[in-house]
Amino acid sequence: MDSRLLLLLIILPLTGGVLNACFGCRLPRQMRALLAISSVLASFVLTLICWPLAADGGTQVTLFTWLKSSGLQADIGLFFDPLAASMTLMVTGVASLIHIYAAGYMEYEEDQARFFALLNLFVFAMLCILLADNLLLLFLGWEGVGFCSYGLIGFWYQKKENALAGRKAFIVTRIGDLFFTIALLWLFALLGTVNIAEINLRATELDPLLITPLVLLLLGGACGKSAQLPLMTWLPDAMAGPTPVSALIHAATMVTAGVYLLCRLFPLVSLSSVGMATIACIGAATALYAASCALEQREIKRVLAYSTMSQIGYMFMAVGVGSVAAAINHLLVHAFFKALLFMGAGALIHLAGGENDIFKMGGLKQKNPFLFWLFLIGILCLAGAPLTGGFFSKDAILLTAFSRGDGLSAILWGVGVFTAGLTSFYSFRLLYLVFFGDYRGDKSAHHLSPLLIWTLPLLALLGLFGGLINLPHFYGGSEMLSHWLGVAPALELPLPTEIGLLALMTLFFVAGWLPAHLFYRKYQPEAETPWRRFLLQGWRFDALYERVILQPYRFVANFCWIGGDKALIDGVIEGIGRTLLHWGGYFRQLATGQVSFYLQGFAWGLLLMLGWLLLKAVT
Amino acid sequence: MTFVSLTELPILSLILWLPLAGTLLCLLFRHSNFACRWLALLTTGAVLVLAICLFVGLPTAPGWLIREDYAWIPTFGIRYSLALDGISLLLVSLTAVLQVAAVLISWKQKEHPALFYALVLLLETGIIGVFLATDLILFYLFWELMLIPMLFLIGVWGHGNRVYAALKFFFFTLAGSLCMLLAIITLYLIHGEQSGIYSFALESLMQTQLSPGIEMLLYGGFLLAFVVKVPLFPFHTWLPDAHTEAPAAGSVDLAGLLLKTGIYGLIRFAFPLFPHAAQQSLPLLAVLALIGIFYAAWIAYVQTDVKRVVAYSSVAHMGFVILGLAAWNQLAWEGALLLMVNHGVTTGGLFILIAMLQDRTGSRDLRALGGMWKTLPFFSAFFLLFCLASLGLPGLSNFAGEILVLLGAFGRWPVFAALAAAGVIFSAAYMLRVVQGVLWGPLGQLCKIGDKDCLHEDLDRREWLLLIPLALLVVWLGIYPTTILEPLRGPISLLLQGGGLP
Amino acid sequence: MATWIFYILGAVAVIATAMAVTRRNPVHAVIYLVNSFFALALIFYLLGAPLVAAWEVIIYAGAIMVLFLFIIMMLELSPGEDADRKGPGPLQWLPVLLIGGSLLACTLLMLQLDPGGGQELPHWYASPRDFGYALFHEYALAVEVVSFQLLFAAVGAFYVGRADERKEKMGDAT
Amino acid sequence: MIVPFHHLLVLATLLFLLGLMAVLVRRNLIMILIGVEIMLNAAGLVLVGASALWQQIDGQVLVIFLMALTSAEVSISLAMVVYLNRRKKTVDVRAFDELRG
Repeated sequence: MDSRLLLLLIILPLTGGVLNACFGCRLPRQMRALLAISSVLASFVLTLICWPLAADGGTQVTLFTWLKSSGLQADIGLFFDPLAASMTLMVTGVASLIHIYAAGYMEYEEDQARFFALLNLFVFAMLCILLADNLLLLFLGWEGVGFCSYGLIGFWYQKKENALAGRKAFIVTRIGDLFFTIALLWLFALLGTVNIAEINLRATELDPLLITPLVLLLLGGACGKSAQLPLMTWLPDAMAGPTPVSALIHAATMVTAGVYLLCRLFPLVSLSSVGMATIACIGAATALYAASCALEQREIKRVLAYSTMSQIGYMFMAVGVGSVAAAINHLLVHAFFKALLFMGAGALIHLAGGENDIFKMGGLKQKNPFLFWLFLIGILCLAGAPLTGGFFSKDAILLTAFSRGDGLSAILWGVGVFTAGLTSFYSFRLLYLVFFGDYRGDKSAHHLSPLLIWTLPLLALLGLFGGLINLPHFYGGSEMLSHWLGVAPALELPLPTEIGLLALMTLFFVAGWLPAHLFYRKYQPEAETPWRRFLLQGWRFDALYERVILQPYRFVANFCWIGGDKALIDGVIEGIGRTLLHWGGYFRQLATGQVSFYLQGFAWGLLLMLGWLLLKAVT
Repeated sequence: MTFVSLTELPILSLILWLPLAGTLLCLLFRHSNFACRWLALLTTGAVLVLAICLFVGLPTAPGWLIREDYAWIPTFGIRYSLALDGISLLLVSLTAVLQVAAVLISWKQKEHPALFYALVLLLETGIIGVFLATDLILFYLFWELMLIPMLFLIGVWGHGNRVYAALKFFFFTLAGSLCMLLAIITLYLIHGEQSGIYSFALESLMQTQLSPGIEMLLYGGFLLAFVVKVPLFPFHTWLPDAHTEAPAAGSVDLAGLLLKTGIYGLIRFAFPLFPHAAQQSLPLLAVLALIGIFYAAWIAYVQTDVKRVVAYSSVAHMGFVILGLAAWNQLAWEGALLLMVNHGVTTGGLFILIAMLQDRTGSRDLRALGGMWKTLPFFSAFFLLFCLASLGLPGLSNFAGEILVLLGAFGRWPVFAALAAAGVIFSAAYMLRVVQGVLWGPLGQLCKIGDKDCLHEDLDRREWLLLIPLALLVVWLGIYPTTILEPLRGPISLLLQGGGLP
Repeated sequence: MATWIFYILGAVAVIATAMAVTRRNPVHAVIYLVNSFFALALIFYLLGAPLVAAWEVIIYAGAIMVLFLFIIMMLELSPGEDADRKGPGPLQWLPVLLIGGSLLACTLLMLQLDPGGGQELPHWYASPRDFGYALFHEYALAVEVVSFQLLFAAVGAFYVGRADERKEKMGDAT
Repeated sequence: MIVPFHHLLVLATLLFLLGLMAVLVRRNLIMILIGVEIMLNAAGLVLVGASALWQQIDGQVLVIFLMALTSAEVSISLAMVVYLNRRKKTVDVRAFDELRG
């Protein structure tokens, strides 16, 4: 098979995006959506066709040299290996479905061309991240998704908050990118290459002392993109974007890029135990933090956003405890069911007449029972109901943590299990508030395009049975994904322990479900307590950052401008000018304008000359 | 046109004096607005064609590609010597491109159009002369020739506080360049005493043996002239004022070209002439560049005038360029020169767009603007593109240069490079603030008169013609910078190997 | 004999000039100056330059001074409204006298130091014929230049006057 | 043998200084011009004396040129005095201080 087919993978969405961007406004309405959908769908089909290329260590292909200078060689080159292949398949697949969904969702939108152009460009950039064979191209994708996310969050730009949310997302993720950039610079300085395969290969050559800071820098980059502590504040606000965007970018693909980066560079990352521990801790902390915030959110999409953050925390934890397979498995399954949930949420919002607040929904089960069942599947996956995809993938992560056996892993495991309980609780809270009881809103339902429903079942199936991808031996599976990725399979635990853990997980699932059932099956208005507000506002991190970072930043900026530029530099220079002017004032008085005064000057000059001549004559 | 036929013509003189001929013709036909306008366009267009011919026709070899050398004032050893290598070629091409843009953007010039175009063309001669001259007196002549048209462009056709800005610009650069003149003459005398041959030629003067103290002093004179023009912190305060008050063409030329002459002077004259002093000054340059990156980015963040934001962003970008030069290796230098060209295109484009914005709304105030995407989608798309390029989005032009600079600088000063990378975040902060203020949000107050939107006209044909090539250039330089890096490679390695001149 | 005449004429010239310089009334000043010029003309004659002496009388005393008189009368600068009615005070005189005195002292000192000093002026006579011959042979070009100069002066004087009239006309018109 | 050349020079210097003082001290434009005339005459005296000393005609020729130039100068400067007088209704130089800084 011609490996150059791979290049089409990224070129197709790019072409779709560029065409839509440049000529979209001249195309007929349906053409815009069709163009976008077909380019992504073609990419998906192409991934399937190219699948065999990923086997046997992968395939490398180069389009042209992008940046070449002494020692530096960055190509527009792709590297298609099992890890990239599985991610690519997921991204193109989910993206295709979401594009189709979006065609329905944005049916009446005026500025469709912009939307689809950005969406296609996003897929292009995401594929660049996944397929890049060097860190610079990966960085291109990395920033590209950041920009597309910016454009799409602020898609409805006429509301100021939306555009501000987009900007926040861009800048916060860019803070993470800074760390990534530094890591990139450092790696190049140390190894003289930016090629990912080579870096992984030669990682052992590096001074072990340097690896930990490098890994931490990479982690910083990953944290920004994947909304992990402490760079997570942008994700909830990013829900200001259209729902397909949330589903695609802020649930299934972009936010998992951080996880992917760590997996991609796992040979390097795994060399630093401190780094790995930090990754795991950040993951666990974020998982817990986000789950706690999700408990009290009022907007349906924000609940899902916090849950995404929490689930990505699990993935980080998986990478941190050393299981790439578990991380990727959870990533894939999560992508399916979270896309399902977001798209379902989008449909629900349409159904509730554009209402976001779950306390003003309710009773939507009667309005569309089919949607309820689909959403239920998503919720079950999220909550980790036994035998769903989400259960298996999450279980694998906790199992790995548990099996490591050291103190830190035990704590991580404990946090993970507790968070699973919280997850179960807020998932069912959402379900009950939205679907049960009576309709509490005052808006009438919008028309629901069939596209909005019929893209969901496929995702539901994938989510439900996603566990099969990497089913452990314990359940009679064969750990397909681990083999495909070529990583070590999970450790075998003794049977009683396995059963005990399984029981514990189920217990926590039920322990989360029961209170939700009790409190939220019948809707009661909740009193607002400071504690609730604290969680609702995400532990007030926004306010904290505002005070600790933004205000000083603005202060320094103003100080530099008014104190530095205006007062100091201009002051000094204008001061010199004024001094000269002042002294000039004295000299100016010499210019009396009187002819005789000037002539007198002449005469004195004459006298001087004569005197000088005389002096010379005398001596 | 083949290479041979190129070298047979005195093509450097042609490209240099063509704009001046345009100036004279413009003054001759000063009564016809139409004639002047087309004359200016034709002249700049012809220069562009010549530059493209050179760019395509010349090989990418190190060393001088074309030289012209005639005696001019033999008594003082002053020669009329022009020479072109990869670096000058690139900058001359950039000049040619941006001057066409400058003429097109001031197409509707109403006040004294003939004089305006004449000055713009005169400026072009000055800038091209700076990029071509290898005799120090000739260089100085063009260096000052650049100053005067710019002074009048700002002072006569500028906005509000134009006289203050023009004088500030004038005095800053003049103070610097007078120091350089002193240094040139001292160097000339020292060299003459040593060798018995009094000459202002760069090649000869490079042979001068200088004691370290004297070398540092003379280098200081050159450095001051160049860093003021660049401008490096803390000599930058003329730039925001000049940019803000200058007419569109003036801003384009200032940002796109005049700032580059400073960098060019550094690498062509200051560094090769005083290699030891240059090496000693590198840490200072790097520190100032770094301060400039942060300082300018911070200040840009609190500006409300779009032009001021872009002006301060220029200071920050030039900080990157200087940082690259201070790193003193192939990678960083290639990056610095690439960034220089990229910055010329993107910032030039931004100033053009701001001029269009001001034409339509009469304001550049971020607080009063907003929601342009609704009314001017095409304009806004271009604006967004150029802003993104300016904030260093990979795949667009500035990124390629910035990352090369950072990669190169990290090899020498890891901490500085890491800090400079942080500057990229700040650039995102202020650029997005501009985008936010201009494109997004509800329609600004200024854009409405009563209940009616006062802007309906998106880009017209002239503006499309102007923006599309620039936008293509931005994308092209972002994804295939090899076009520029190839011709730069040889000359840069020559320069780095000890101030090498061919 | 000639020596005595020279000293007398010199004294007359200096005194007349001093009177001319110090007069408040310009008319008086001009008259004193004419005196001084006559004395000078005689000295010229004494020094063997009869033609120059004649022209001194004709041009200076005759033409230029009369021109001055005309102007004084035309502008009605009678002493009554002379700008110098109070006369320059000591503040103006003092530095000028100082300069004058110093210059004089310097000159005298220099003359004292002149090695070839004390050369006597010989009796000598330049006939108008010789004079004319030199003027129109060796200095023909200079004569042309000077005549042009005179022409330009005439044009200039005319222009200054005319521009003035035009301005006045404009003033009348408005 | 008339007088020593130095005596003539002293006479010329005296005349010149008197003219100079007139120029410096007087405020009346006419008087200043008169001072200039005196100085020019002093110069002419030196020229004639020098001509006699070396028995060369050139000095006298120069005096002729001097006179011609003086008449040109006077005609223009008097025209300007008239002009200035019309402008400010005075011939006091203190009134003409437009060059004052």
